[in-house]
Amino acid sequence: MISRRHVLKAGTAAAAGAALSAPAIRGAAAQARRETLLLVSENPPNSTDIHGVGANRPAYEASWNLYDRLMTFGVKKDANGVDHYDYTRLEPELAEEWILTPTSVTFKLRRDATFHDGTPVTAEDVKWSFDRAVSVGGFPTFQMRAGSLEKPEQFVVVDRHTFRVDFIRTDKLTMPDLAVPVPAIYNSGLAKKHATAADPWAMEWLRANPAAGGAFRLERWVPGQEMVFARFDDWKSGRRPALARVIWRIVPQAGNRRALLERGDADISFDLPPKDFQELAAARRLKIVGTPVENAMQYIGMNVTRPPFNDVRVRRAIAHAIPYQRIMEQVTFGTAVPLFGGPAEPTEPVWPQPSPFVTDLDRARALLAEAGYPNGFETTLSFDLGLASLNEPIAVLVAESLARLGIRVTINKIPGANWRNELLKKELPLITNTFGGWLNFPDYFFFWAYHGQNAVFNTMSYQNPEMDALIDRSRFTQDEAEYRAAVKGFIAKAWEDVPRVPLFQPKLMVAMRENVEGYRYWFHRQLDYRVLAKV
Amino acid sequence: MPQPPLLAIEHLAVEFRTRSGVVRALENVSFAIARGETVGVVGESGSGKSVTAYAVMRLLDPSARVTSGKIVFGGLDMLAADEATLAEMRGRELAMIFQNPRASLNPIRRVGDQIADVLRRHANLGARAAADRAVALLAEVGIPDPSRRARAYPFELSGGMCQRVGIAIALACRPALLIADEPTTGLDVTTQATIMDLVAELGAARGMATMLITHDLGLATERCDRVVVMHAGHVVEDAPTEALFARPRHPYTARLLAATPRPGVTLAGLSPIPGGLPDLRRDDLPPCRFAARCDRRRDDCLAGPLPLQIEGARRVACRHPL
Amino acid sequence: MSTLAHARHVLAENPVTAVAFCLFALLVAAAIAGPSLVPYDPLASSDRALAPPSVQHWFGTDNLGRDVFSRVVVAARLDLGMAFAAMAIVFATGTVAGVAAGFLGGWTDRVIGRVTDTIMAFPLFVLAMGLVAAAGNTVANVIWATAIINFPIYARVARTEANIRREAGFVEAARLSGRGTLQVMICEILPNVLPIMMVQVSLTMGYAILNTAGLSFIGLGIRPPTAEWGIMVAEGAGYIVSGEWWIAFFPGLALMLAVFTFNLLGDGLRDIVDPRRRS
Amino acid sequence: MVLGLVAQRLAAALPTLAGVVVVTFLLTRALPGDPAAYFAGPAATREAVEEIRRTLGLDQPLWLQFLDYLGDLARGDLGISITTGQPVLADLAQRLPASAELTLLGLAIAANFGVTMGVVAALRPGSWVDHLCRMIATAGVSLPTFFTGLLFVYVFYYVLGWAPAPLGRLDAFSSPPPHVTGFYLIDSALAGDGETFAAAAAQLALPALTLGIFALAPIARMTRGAMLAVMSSDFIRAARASGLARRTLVLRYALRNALLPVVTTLGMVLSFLLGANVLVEKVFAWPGIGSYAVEALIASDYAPVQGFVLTMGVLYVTLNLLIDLAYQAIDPRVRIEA
Repeated sequence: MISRRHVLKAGTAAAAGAALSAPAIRGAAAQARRETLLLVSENPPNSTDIHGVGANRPAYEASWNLYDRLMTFGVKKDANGVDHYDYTRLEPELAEEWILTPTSVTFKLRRDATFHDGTPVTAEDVKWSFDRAVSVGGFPTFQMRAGSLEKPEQFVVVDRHTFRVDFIRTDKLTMPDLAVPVPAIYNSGLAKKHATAADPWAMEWLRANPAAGGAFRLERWVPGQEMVFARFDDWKSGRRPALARVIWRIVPQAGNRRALLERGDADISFDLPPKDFQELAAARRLKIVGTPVENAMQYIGMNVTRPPFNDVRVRRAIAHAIPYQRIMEQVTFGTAVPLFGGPAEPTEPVWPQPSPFVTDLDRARALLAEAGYPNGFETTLSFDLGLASLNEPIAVLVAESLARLGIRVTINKIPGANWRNELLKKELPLITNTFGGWLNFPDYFFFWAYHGQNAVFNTMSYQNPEMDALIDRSRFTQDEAEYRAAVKGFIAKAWEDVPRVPLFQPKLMVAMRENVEGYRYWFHRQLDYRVLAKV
Repeated sequence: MPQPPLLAIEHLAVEFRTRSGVVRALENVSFAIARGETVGVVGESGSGKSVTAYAVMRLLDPSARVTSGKIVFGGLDMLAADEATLAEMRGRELAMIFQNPRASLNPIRRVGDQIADVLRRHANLGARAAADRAVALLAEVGIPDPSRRARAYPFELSGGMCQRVGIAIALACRPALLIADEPTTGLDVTTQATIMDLVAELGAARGMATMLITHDLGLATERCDRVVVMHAGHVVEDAPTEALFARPRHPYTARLLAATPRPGVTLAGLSPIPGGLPDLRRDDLPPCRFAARCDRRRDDCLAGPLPLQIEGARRVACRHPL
Repeated sequence: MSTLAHARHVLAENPVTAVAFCLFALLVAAAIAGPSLVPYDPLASSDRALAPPSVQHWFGTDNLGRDVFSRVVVAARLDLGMAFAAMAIVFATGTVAGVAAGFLGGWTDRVIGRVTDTIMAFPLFVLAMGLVAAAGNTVANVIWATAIINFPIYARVARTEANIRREAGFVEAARLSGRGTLQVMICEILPNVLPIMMVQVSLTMGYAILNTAGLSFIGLGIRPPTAEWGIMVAEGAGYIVSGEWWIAFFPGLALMLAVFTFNLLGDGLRDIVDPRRRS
Repeated sequence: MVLGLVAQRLAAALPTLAGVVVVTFLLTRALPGDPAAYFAGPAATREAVEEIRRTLGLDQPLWLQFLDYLGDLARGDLGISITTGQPVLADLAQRLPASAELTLLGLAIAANFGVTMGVVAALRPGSWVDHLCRMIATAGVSLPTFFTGLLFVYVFYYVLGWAPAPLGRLDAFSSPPPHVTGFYLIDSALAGDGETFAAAAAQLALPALTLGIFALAPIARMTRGAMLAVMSSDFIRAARASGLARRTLVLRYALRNALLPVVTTLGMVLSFLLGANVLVEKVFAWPGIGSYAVEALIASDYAPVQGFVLTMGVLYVTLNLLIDLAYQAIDPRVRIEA
């Protein structure tokens, strides 16, 4: 709990370091300044509780740094030497070790681990936290179910520091699913004190008051403006973080964020427009890191249930009418991996991979004529207003290119709240959107985006029994060869039916000052303060 | 006259540049006022009497130009004086009261304070002293319960009361000359008399000269030692009141007298003056601007500049005076 | 003195208003003839993106390689059109409501008074955003939003002007000569109030265009890829720090010129129309 | 007597506030976004959305929701903001001072420069000074606030480095002064903390200037018009005739009278500024109620939008009351006759 003493102590420390613009930075302030990281970003977190109703992606960042999980992923170096999480290796965090059997996994918890308020961490807390995750509904419950973690009965307290999870089916996603942000460990004693009859899981209270034991604790939160984290010195679940304090400031204007970085008033920022990253790479005293976002792509989706997109020839025509090269140059500015112009048939069971389509207006015109639309048709191209800086130029270029085929496109910007609503209704004929799965498996992506269960991410309402069969076989087969054949099979099906046209694989771009070390790329695309340092 | 006059206006000419042409408001205006003398300046509205007054105070509208002439007041050439000197003299050496008394006072400031403002400016009195002096002045101009009234605002006082405040402001620093521009026109007859008595009484007590500007020849003859008659920017006659009243020499003065209600004359007995003032924007204005309306006009009236005949204390600008 | 002569006189005497009239003529010409005279297709992207002003592209090109000069000129028609449409609506409704409130008084006055107060009490910008967010960002909705925001200003001015003239002599005379209240209102009051409302139009035209620009800045403006000053400034604003100043500068300049002209025009019109100034 | 006016003014304001409450409720309900879907999260199934719709009470008929809303309002409960998770009342209480401090400072700047320019222009009508003042004032209002704001940030922060980083009310490393009024300048002055005062003032400079410039034109134009009228009035000529010094004449006599219409314009300008600073807050990352309402509106989060508009309604009414009182302080005619 943030006691007044903490705040005052922190307050005075901050005040001491406040002589930012004053020429002579006093010793203590300089030292505090070096151990404090200033992060600026566009969208504020709306909760510190990953299970909270409507918790947004920035809220995942808060939860990731405030709470512990049983396990975490290892680390490897990616192509250009940047730390990258390694989803093939699971490493201890709160659990020191675990025994995996075909039917269950048993975790041995650290004996000396405590929550921020000093109470020791027990298996009872883990049980309460997992029960909560599968019971509150919405996104957390759905994410747990993705790894076949569905019922409280699966979670058993063996003794004070031993916790077992019983499997209901063999699912290779279960173990990795235990290391994602959702199964965080809550201080159940503290949480239950603030639960009520109407709110048994203390959702209300835990939104702004973390009952956590992670590497950082919450010093101050001014919603929509600032979140300040302070290092939890008694943290036992990993190496002691180098940073003493992290200040997260919300600066809506991208131009201002860039100016702050260039003038050295901010240490790190991401979600800057692609063009800025290209130019900042040349700026002195700044480091730009770009990591392709695993299992994610920007695509043009077509609603296969609505004419004219129910005709595959029209969809192929659209795929050939996209100005791929100009989008790469004028929209992504080299901050993305192209996903077009690939081989006709998929050679590797890897996702995402380039589609066989290239810009070929004549071919497109021929296909349209063949489908019975020689002089085009009228339609709308919609996208999420929240991601307008990327989607709008794409929409404008696509619309202009389709116009050459006589397809008259009205561009439709939809505010965030309404965008999700429209996706649910699945009525939009043509959209440009981005989607990425946390767990880096092709079948995980296709399960959500192409499977007949018609989840909200299957924006094209594409239902094809053959595709479903291939996806299900790949999910549950134990045989490596059968898995590889199934994956290549459903990718070929995706090219053949082309309900959605891949454009590019986005890169998570991060700009930081030269003296910031230890950045690690995570699948949840948020910042891990625990590994950062300022030299 | 043995010693020099208090105010001497010699051949004054004033023009106004307006959107629709140049108005020759005054031409060859000359007359003088001795110390303690009360002179009436009479004429129809638009005859240039107010323009003359404002010229003396150097308060003409910015679009006005004094094209020729001199105004000497107490030995100082007013036209050549710089603004600082003028500001010193206004309110101290010469002062003015106006036709619409309430409109001439600051609507959102207590009357006592407005009087005190002038005292502190000219008589460099402290705030306290100025306030007391203001109350005394209010008493002097006959305002009952002056200490309470000093805190009143103009809209709380009657027209007559406001004019008394105006007079208090004007006479605060005992000026040598008071210019009264139609001071009683806006008031009812009874208040008119009391105000004129007040001005005369205070003026005499201070040896103050007064220039009374009015369109009412009757009022002028009743209150003034001498009368100057103006018509269309010209001084047509200047004579002691009795002489003028007994035997007007200029045809316009005679017509004016005939048109002014006098004791023993009925409404029917009054004869209006035919025609109107000439349009002063014309370039071809005749030397005698009354000619068009004068029933005694002769052929030579318009020949050459208008002669000014001096007969003892009288002057008349007419080739064939009555 | 005829109004024309007086107008000429005011223009001669007041150079600023004369300049305003010339600029206004220029803007109207751009709005009418613009689209046909422009060197490039304002919607055509090209691979010469983010090129600085040069001989081929006088105002440079934007992030999609579109010619900024062509877009600024073509946008004149949309921006001025929207501003005029909004002002026309609110000029009519505001004046009629104001005159009715001022002249009839009583209940009409109270009801219209409360309506204007309610709109005034609303934060102008949030009202416009709400309207556009609720009804979608079509051009018509932006016009309606701008019109509704400016309604109180017109209604208030019309009401005071009508109120002053209610007891005026000529109104009394008209009423005594047996003319119906409605007839008096339309034939006597309205003609007198109209010139003053005209001045109001030009003064609020500026705000109409700025409103649209503001809406675009938060993403609720006109749909892309249409060329409109507000959107161009809003999008270009992101490129100032990175050095491509011309993308936002020239539409901003055009916007400023238009609002500038309308404000000066308003002052000029007031001199011509306002009887008191006619001395 | 003043109490009489306050009561009368508030009574007149009730219908307006009622109007505001109704219109806000309808407007927010007309918003296209479906908060239930928004807060069910991207991967929610249809049942999950319905479930959240039920918890938010959005499935009931409209008029029932309106009655609930009125009930809450009576209890002063403005509901919970889903975007920030805090009670709206707390959000507004925390953010209102930020907006008020910025807007009032902007208005002070506009009033000072506006009145000065108006007076200078009126004293020499038609001169180059008059035209210059008119040009500057009109130029100020001709640019959208967000553009001027971004331009200032670019020039004064990015290029020249005079202004501090546009990071909101205080730079990252100084903490807010102990809360008394919520106005950082006042609170830090009360706490005698010069350093925070300077930091807060530096942060306020650019946004307040941006707002101020935008409000300059109406004030300058109104002052010029009023001064011209007053300067040509009889009592000014009478005052000149009594030889009053030019300073007294212009400032104490003429300007005091000219301020009357200017005060009413100030009222309108302030309510206009409160709306316009939404954009300035967005540019300068200012944690005001404007940006709060905008984000809530885009997320179709009803409670904050309703709370915000109601606050503005109340602010508008109090504002008019203050203007009337100010009017009385200046003009005795109104005070004594009312």
